[in-house]
Amino acid sequence: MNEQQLKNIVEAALLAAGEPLSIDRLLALFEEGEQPEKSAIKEAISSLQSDCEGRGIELRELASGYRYQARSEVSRWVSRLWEERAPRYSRALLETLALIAYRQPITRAEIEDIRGVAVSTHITKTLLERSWVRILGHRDVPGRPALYGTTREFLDYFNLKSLDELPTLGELKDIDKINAELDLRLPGEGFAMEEGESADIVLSLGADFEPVAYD
Amino acid sequence: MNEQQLKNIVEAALLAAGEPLSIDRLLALFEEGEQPEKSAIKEAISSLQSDCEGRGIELRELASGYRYQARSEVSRWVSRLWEERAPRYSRALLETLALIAYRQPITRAEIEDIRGVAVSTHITKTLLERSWVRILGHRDVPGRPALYGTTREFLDYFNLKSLDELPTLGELKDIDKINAELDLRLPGEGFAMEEGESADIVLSLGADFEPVAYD
Amino acid sequence: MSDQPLNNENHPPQQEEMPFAIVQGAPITELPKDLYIPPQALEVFLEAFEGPLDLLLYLIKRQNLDILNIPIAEVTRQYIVYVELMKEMQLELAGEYLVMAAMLAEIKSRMLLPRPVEADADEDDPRAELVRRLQEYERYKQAAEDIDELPRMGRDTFAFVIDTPDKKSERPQPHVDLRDMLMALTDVMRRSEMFAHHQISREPLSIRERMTQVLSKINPDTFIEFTKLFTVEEGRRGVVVTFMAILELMKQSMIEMIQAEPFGTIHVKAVAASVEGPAEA
Repeated sequence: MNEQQLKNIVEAALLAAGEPLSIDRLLALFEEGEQPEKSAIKEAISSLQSDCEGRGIELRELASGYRYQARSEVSRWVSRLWEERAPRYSRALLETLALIAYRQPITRAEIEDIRGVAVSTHITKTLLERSWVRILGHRDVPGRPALYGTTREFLDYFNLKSLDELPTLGELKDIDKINAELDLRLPGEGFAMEEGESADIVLSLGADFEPVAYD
Repeated sequence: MNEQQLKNIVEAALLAAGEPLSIDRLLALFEEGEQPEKSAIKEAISSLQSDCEGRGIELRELASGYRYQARSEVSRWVSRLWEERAPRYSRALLETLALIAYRQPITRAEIEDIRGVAVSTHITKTLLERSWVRILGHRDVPGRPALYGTTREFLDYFNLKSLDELPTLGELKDIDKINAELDLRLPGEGFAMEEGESADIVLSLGADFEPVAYD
Repeated sequence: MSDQPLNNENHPPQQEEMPFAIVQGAPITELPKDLYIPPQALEVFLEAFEGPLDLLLYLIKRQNLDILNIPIAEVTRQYIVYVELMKEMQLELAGEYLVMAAMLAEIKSRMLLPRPVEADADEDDPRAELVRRLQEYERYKQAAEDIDELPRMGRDTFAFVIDTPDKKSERPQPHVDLRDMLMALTDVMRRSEMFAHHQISREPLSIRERMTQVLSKINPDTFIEFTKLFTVEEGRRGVVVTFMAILELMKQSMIEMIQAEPFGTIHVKAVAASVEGPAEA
């Protein structure tokens, strides 16, 4: 199989799949014996990516693989294909989602603590049904509350490759002053964030963050 | 709107639509005032069509409009995206295959004799179609029944150089004994493999602990 | 939301009373009839708050107050006005709003207590916990807005699905593990009683394999020379195995042998399928 042929197959498969495809899934399209090298597939992908320059489409790497999609520059026109407008999500849902994304694994009680209000079951149900959030396990405390975390689908939906790419979390102002007393009162809570720290450090500090294993 | 921009919008819309788009539907993507000429859309389409030359996709005109499709040249690979999982063979088939492998040349009547039940034509047909079994000849007795034996493909599939490499029935008997002992000691439990245990014994023992799902 | 109508006074705090509102010093206990936001709109407005922290943040931001130095008395008073309003509108008031009101009142009273001059002002600020919670909430409120801005499927970006017209739905062949086959064999042998009587070793298996090989060399239509069945290069053992295989095949009536004259060439052919025999697949 020559390079052009491989590139043609990869392009057609990515366009036909309807979901992001990982390199492994692309490899599985080939029978044993004709299987190309991983590096050849990667080369085909980057060649396809540069073919997209100046066009209304792009080939992006997301959490669960590569996906062709329309660029936001043309979305104004493309979205007219459908009568229905894209759904809007409530602030309550987005705030809950943000807390799960940045502080996973997190329990409902912890979300409620930070938001200052109860989280309706409707919201967690919606997030679970959309497969943006899943239950990672249960905390070993009375009641064994569920620990929530985000999924690959969440990242795919919001065009992200990993949690690192989430917008940086805002800073806590004048933290030294406040922390001095918080440390006394709330051991284990609150943390200092230096300016310029990247989002994943914040995640790790903020949530006893263990890398989330996706299935 | 320049030509390139129009072409970009048309390409992205055709890829995103999931169904054929007519020229009129493509026109409807544009607001009044910015609407291009029909001829401009047609030009964009034929330019996109020639871009597909030598690639794995094509932009075809169908009854209800234009649609991108994977070319039949790549469908062999693309189809693998939706490949079903392989079914499993029945216990009856595996027993028949094992008897043919160990007791070849063997007639159907002899297989039935050992198994104690009739062998369906479906089973022999499947084995013959898979090219694992073939008819070696016929026995010179009333009815002149076919004699079955295994093929080179059978050996290749199981990575055997010759039938000699199949574990002997004697070994199997030993295994049976060992199994019985293990059953007493470790009902339903796994066991640690000793270094240096012969591979086929381990295989057979392993099989008892890994329940095989038969149809 | 900056020019909302309830910010209708700028008077010094009056801590003892909790009137619905104060207009030019006069406490108001009923909703003004000429309130220029219709009650339904006000309801929507109040429902837009995501809880007490959100409401407090709104009050602070609206007046460009420093979150680290909240004029607690003022903010508390305004907060209570809103809570009263919500009650008035008979909104289902979440308990959290009342808890916050109590907390604000507590902070306010602690602020009023005289503090020792030499004490570090920061260390004992009763507002610290509130400030922490407000900031913490604000970060995630902002994060939620940022997430909302991310390019999203179906809104800012669209996935593609092209047609695959020549979809070949080839059903893959089942996989068989050698183990599975051995398992099947042990099972079937256990079932038949043959297991007890047969002790088959490698040797007979070689003969069986050779029987298969011999059969594959011959066919029912033409005779083949007996000697062609042997491969001398295999040596003595190979020749013996082939010979035993041929004898076994004869014994089992699988082949026919013909010798036209004594010491003449022996010819072998396979037994033909009978015409009326059962049709084997």
